[in-house]
Amino acid sequence: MKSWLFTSSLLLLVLTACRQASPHDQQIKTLKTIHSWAATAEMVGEAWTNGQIPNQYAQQTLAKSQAEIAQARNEITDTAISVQIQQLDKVLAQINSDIQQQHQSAIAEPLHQLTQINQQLDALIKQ
Amino acid sequence: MAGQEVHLEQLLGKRVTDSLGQHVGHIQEVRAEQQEGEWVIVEYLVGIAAIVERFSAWNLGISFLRLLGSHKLPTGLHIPWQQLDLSDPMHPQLHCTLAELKRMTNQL
Amino acid sequence: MSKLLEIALGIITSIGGFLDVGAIATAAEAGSSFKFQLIWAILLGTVCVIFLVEMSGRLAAVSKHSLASAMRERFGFNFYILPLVAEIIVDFLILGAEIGGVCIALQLVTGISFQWWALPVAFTVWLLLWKGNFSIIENGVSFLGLVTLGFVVATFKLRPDLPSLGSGAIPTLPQQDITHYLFIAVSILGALISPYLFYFYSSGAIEDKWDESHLNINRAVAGLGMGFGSVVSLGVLIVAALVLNPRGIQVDSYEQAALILTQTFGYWGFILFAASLGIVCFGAALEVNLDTAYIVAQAFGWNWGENLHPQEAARFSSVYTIFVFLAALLMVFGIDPLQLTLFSMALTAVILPVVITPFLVLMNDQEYVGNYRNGWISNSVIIFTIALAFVLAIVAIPLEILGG
Amino acid sequence: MDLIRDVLDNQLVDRHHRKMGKVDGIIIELRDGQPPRLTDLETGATTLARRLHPRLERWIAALEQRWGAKRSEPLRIPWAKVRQVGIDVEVDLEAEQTTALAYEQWLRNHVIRHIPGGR
Repeated sequence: MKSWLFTSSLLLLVLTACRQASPHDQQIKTLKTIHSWAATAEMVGEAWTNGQIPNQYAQQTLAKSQAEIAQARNEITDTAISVQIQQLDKVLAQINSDIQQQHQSAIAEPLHQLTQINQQLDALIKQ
Repeated sequence: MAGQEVHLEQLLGKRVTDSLGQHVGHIQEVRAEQQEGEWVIVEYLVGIAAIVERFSAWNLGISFLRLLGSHKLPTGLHIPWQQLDLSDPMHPQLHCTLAELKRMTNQL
Repeated sequence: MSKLLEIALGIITSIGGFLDVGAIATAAEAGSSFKFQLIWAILLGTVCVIFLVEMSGRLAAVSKHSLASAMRERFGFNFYILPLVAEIIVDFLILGAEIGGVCIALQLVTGISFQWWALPVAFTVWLLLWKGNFSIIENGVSFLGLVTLGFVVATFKLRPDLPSLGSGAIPTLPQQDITHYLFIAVSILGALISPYLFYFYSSGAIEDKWDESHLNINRAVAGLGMGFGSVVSLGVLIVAALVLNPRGIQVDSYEQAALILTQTFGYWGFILFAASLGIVCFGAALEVNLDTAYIVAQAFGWNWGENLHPQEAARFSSVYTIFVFLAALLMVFGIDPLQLTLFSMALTAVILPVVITPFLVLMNDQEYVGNYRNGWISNSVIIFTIALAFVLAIVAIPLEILGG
Repeated sequence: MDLIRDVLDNQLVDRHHRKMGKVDGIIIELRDGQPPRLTDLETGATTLARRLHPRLERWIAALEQRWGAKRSEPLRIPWAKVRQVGIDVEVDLEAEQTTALAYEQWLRNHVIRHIPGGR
């Protein structure tokens, strides 16, 4: 029993050690999370424009995206990227308020900006 | 000892020692028979083989052992009721030695 | 009832039994994060589950004893207490997750936060169990479950690239995110090979008074029913891979998964997703709750049965009454349903060895299954699944701690 | 007959095949010069708890004395009442008349009947 415990704790230790990801990997992981939520917001924006989803859901999901991105932003150390993500946050807030006010036409512009930011994020991840 | 009441379920898994204090095995099964209109205990089964028997998984157990390349099959020990002293149910003890028991019951 | 009808009903039911919050969540997560690379896990899980479900049905049909009772009688209570306690804990978390799935579906449609729905949903589950009988639970809800075929239709409409689908059937490791990949693989297998299904299915066979003449039905239902369920799971994975993965969306929350059908079906796609999630999870919540009452009652030899009036099986009906409201509290406290789902699926993988190993003994026991003992193929599948389960259990614990 | 395999922990049913718990314990009587005799079967939560841990038995007993049907002593069934031992153990009794169902009856009368639809 004791030896079993020993072996498994050793295994656990090794696995934890393996997962000590480099700062670069950690950064990529965070960027992926941000990108994932930004892309979600983009898809929500598009679907809302096409009348494919209810208003309430669109607003809730955008708010959730903002919250998740804000949380991930704290882990970003690179200032250039940090500035970009602030920009992203503004765009999301704009989209959310457009949806709240049912501005079908006004949403196209921030949505276009969001698409561009997403492309930049994608490029950053794939670097 | 006469008239003493014992909880059989408490015996399950108890370690049996022989008259010299040597380890015999753990009780895994108890066999009863009907004699003159009442049910009485005839023997206690001890050891790994007794577990296999308890799960009535003999066929499976045997084929598994063959697979592992074993030709000698474990039989486990059958202890006749006369040979087991249960006056202290927490520490069942043989009235004889392990060697005597094996000779007596012609096992192994 | 004609045999054909019985088979058809059984198949539909087992699609419902196969699909639950875990199957949908893990498939969506797998597809969005790793494209087709985890298809093999669904296929492997399906084969194992078909064999094990067939066995639990056969055991019940021949011996007239459910899996839980048989385990307790053969292995003794001191052993059975292990799988019993483990299963109650896992059932508790899964039931919370299933209730969460229904609540999320309602939140998607109404916009009212899922936490508010938890108690009303729990009450509805309880009311159906309290008032209904086994065939209502079994057939009524599962017919509604046919809406999940929408995922299969979407798959065809999206025209996936067949060779790359095929390559997903062979296990390979990704270049990055290996821990996350393994965590999802373990969760998929945990979601598909779920012990509650075996306990529930064998108890159900007894509720339906199966005997030897039902063995063919049992085989058809296990094979085709689980097979169809698996096709729907694959559909979820493929659609998520085709719709979400190219955009870089990884499903970390149900809100994201809700988008997977809008591209194909528009507004109705959104509704279809919510309906599928809600119905599947509601059906599974009924089953998991009932399952817990089954295994507790069978552990102690109490009178049990969904076809009995609550007062004929007072302790049995008390168990499901208390259990469902306790599990709903998980949602009331606002635990994230998707994270809870993934966690409980991985935990299921940990308890699998102790649940599956007894199959090997029981399914070869002359006294229980008589002439219908396992052949070498079935025994090999059990041994393989036990080995797989051990590996999963060992892998799952560190992954769980590291959070995948 | 293998007592651990065929009797202990098996389903206990009454003469109408109504489930009345499981065999939690078997009591034997030691005799001088004669094989031990099977005297009773036992069914009850305290007997079961004792097998897991002696402390658990005390807890269960204390719990049972305080709440519900207030019965903590297990039911003993003389071996003479045992009709048949198959996968189930059938005894020549009327389940409802014994204390084996004390908690079932208590729940039925005090809780289940008071919930709408439970009657």
